[in-house]
Amino acid sequence: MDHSATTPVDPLVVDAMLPYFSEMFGNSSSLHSFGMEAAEALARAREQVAEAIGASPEEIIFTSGGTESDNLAIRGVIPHDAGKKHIITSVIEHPAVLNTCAFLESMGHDITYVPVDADGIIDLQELKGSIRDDTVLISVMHANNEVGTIQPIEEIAKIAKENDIYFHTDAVQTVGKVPVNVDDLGVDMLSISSHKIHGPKGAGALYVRKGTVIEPIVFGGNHERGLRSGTENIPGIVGLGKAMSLASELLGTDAKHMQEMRDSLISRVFDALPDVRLNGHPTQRLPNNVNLSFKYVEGESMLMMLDMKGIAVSTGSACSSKSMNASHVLTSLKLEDDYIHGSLRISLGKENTMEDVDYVVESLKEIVLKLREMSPLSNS
Amino acid sequence: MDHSATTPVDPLVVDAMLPYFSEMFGNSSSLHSFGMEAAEALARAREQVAEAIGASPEEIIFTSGGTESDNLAIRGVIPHDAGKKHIITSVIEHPAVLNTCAFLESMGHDITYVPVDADGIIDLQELKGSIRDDTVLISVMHANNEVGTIQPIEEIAKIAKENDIYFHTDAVQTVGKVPVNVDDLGVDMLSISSHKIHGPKGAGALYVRKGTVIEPIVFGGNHERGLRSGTENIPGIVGLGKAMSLASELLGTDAKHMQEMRDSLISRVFDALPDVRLNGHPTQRLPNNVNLSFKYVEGESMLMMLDMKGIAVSTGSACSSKSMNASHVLTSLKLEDDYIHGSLRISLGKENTMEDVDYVVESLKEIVLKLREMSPLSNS
Amino acid sequence: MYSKKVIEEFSNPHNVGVIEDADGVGEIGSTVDGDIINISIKVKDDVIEDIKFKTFGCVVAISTSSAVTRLAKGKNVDEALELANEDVLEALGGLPEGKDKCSGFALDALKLAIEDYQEKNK
Ligand SMILES: Cc1ncc(COP(=O)(O)O)c(C=O)c1O
Ligand SMILES: Cc1ncc(COP(=O)(O)O)c(C=O)c1O
Ligand code: FES
Ligand code: FES
Repeated sequence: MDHSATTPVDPLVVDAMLPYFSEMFGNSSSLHSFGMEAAEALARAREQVAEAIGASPEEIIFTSGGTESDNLAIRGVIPHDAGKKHIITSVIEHPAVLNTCAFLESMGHDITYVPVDADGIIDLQELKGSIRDDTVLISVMHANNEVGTIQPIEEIAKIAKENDIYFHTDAVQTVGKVPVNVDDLGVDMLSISSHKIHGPKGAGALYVRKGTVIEPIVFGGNHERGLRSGTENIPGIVGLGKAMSLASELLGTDAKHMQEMRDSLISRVFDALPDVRLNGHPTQRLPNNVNLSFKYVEGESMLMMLDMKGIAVSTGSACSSKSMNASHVLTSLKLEDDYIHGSLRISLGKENTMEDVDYVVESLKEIVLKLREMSPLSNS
Repeated sequence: MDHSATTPVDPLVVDAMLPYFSEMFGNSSSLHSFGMEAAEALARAREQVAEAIGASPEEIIFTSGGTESDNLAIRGVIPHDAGKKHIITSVIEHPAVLNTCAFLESMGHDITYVPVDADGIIDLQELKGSIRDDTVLISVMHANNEVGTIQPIEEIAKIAKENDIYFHTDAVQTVGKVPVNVDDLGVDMLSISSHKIHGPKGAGALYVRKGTVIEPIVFGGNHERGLRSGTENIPGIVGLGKAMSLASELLGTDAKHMQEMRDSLISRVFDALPDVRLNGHPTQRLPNNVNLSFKYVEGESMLMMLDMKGIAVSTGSACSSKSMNASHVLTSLKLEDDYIHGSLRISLGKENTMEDVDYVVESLKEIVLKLREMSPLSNS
Repeated sequence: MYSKKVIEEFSNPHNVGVIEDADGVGEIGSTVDGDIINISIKVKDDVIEDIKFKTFGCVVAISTSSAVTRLAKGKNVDEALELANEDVLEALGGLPEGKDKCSGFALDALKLAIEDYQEKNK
């Protein structure tokens, strides 16, 4: 139930990868036949990824994961010898985007962090208003990893296009869950992470639209058209390719199944318990994301009790020495104090069933009641 | 016979990795038990890598491979807000080092590329002489990937220490082939690549001696003590850990076996063919590296004919539109024109046998004679 | 990366050697900047009766040398002079990117050989 953090690798994906550890272990840069097999595998995976998102193979750059893809997209558009540039992003991005922006800020560039509304939707007026002559990039995530809110990417793309600004979206959470087509979305760059879609960890991709000029952030033997040096992780990339194929093939069925579980879970928790709040947008949300806040209880305690029942979830409300810190996402949604410390993210996977949902609802009810009984805030 | 390019993954390593794709697929940053399993696996791999090179676990940063390790070491020591700095390296480094240095040069920093002698050994007097007040780093590879020459790392370390300069070595080619102990070598940073030592592609490590202050080059969720963000490639890292353990356990036997094959191969080729030259140092060389130049013939043609006989090798003599280009390493050794276009690198693996050596010698003899017959340069 | 035809031509090159009493010889290249291609021809009534090559060079240099000698053999010298890059590329099923211009070298050597013959027979 923590599928937004990571997913198990699909057995079909492992099967696809295995030969590339042993018999076909070549290096794609070598001239000889062992190397050819690797080069062919790389080409096939590139086609699979491209096809799944409606791109051309030459537009796919393989990386080590979603974090590196975000870094490459954002730092790639700022030539290191350029003067001061301006980038627009949102306050609820993943740390891979926010910390890359913070780094660029420390290098002397300007960043505007556009706020979101109470449901987590970016303020388009503010975004428009923040555009400057030296704005080179808008980076807004497709869906948020904590509260699941899906952004109006097409509209942002239109604004970017009108103003001749590159547009990057972090689609790490949406691939395999909602349709992701680079032309429909209108993006210039798009980040993908393999381990979020039943592929292996250590692989990712960045889509870079033809004509988008970016610079590398890792230097060496000029792999990936010079944009990402380093011997390619062939088994990992083969796994990512297979996972992308499976994800787009099964998208309709999987998303419907997850959404049914999601909606059932939400409505049954609301039926079972008072003082609950759904975080994120009620409808514009990931089909597998449930993010709830429970009054009077604290996130880590719920997490631990659920864990003891074999249920893995995550919380944006972490208690660390001396202070209870809510995540930057929850803080941006301006949750009332009552709710901010008791958040839980339950992220469903395609392999979950309605029985799992039953079990989670039952367990949650028991745990929240138990914790509320202990809480001085609750009058139960 | 191209084990310096890449190696097949050891079956024991694959076995160690497999559970982390499926049952134990957690994300080490998660708080729940699935996350703990991942965190424990990570800790174990860190111990294995540390132990193999005589370091402490906290001194190991996991990366996506050798290229990224080199990038992190070199760019890590230059704070982005520092003024102009000076770095010393050698002319025969891997592109991961040379192109990172070229990038830093384009950013306004100074780089000195110290030359090597005819055997590929760095000129220590030149190195000493190039030290400046603003020199922050010396980066010299442990052994060269093309010609196999092993550098006097201990002596360079002494010079670096005396002058209070950080010292990084790229040990991608030496781990598992010669003893690599960070204290004996006296290095502050050391790069490791998993796929060169029968581990999986997509994993690597950088040793960073306690007290060495470096900055990250990839930003995000602050994994690896903030020095390398991005969800860790747990199966890959587990594989690297296992491969390092195996490599150091079997180092004595494997190196002896490879060296016997190496020496037999070299002497038998010299017996079988005239006009042959051994590139690199005759004794200070990797136990598995054979780099030969054959007069009157061209590298790629030999490579292709060997490939058709099922023998994979590599060449530093590549012919591309309009010009025959020798690699920067061969060029640095100042080979005569006669020899520079006909180089071959044969890099042995522990799984090769003396029968393989027989077959290579026979095949080489046949191929070189055939090509020499076609060559206008030879009078045969 | 190489077509089957290239590999086949490279593994079993045609017309390797030097014609001792050649009517024309053409050689291009040097060891400094790379490939050396030597083509010698035997001509009777302006028809190339025999042709041989010796090449120091890469897979492309050797396979294009062989293909050019095959294409030129039996042709009238004027026809042979009209052979173009495209003919060589077609005979070899194409060449990889970055090497597709190299079919010209062997043709240049052939042209030099024919010019040498024409010079001698003015
Ligand atoms: C929205 C989002 N972006 C980026 C990342 C980082 O991707 P990775 O874990 O592959 O480094 C994650 C996952 O952690 C994510 O949820
Ligand atoms: C000496 C040396 N350094 C660095 C690298 C790069 O390592 P990786 O292939 O893991 O990116 C290699 C291998 O290509 C190498 O031989
Ligand atoms: S971390 Fe929660 S009380 Fe200290
Ligand atoms: S002749 Fe060798 S690449 Fe052109």
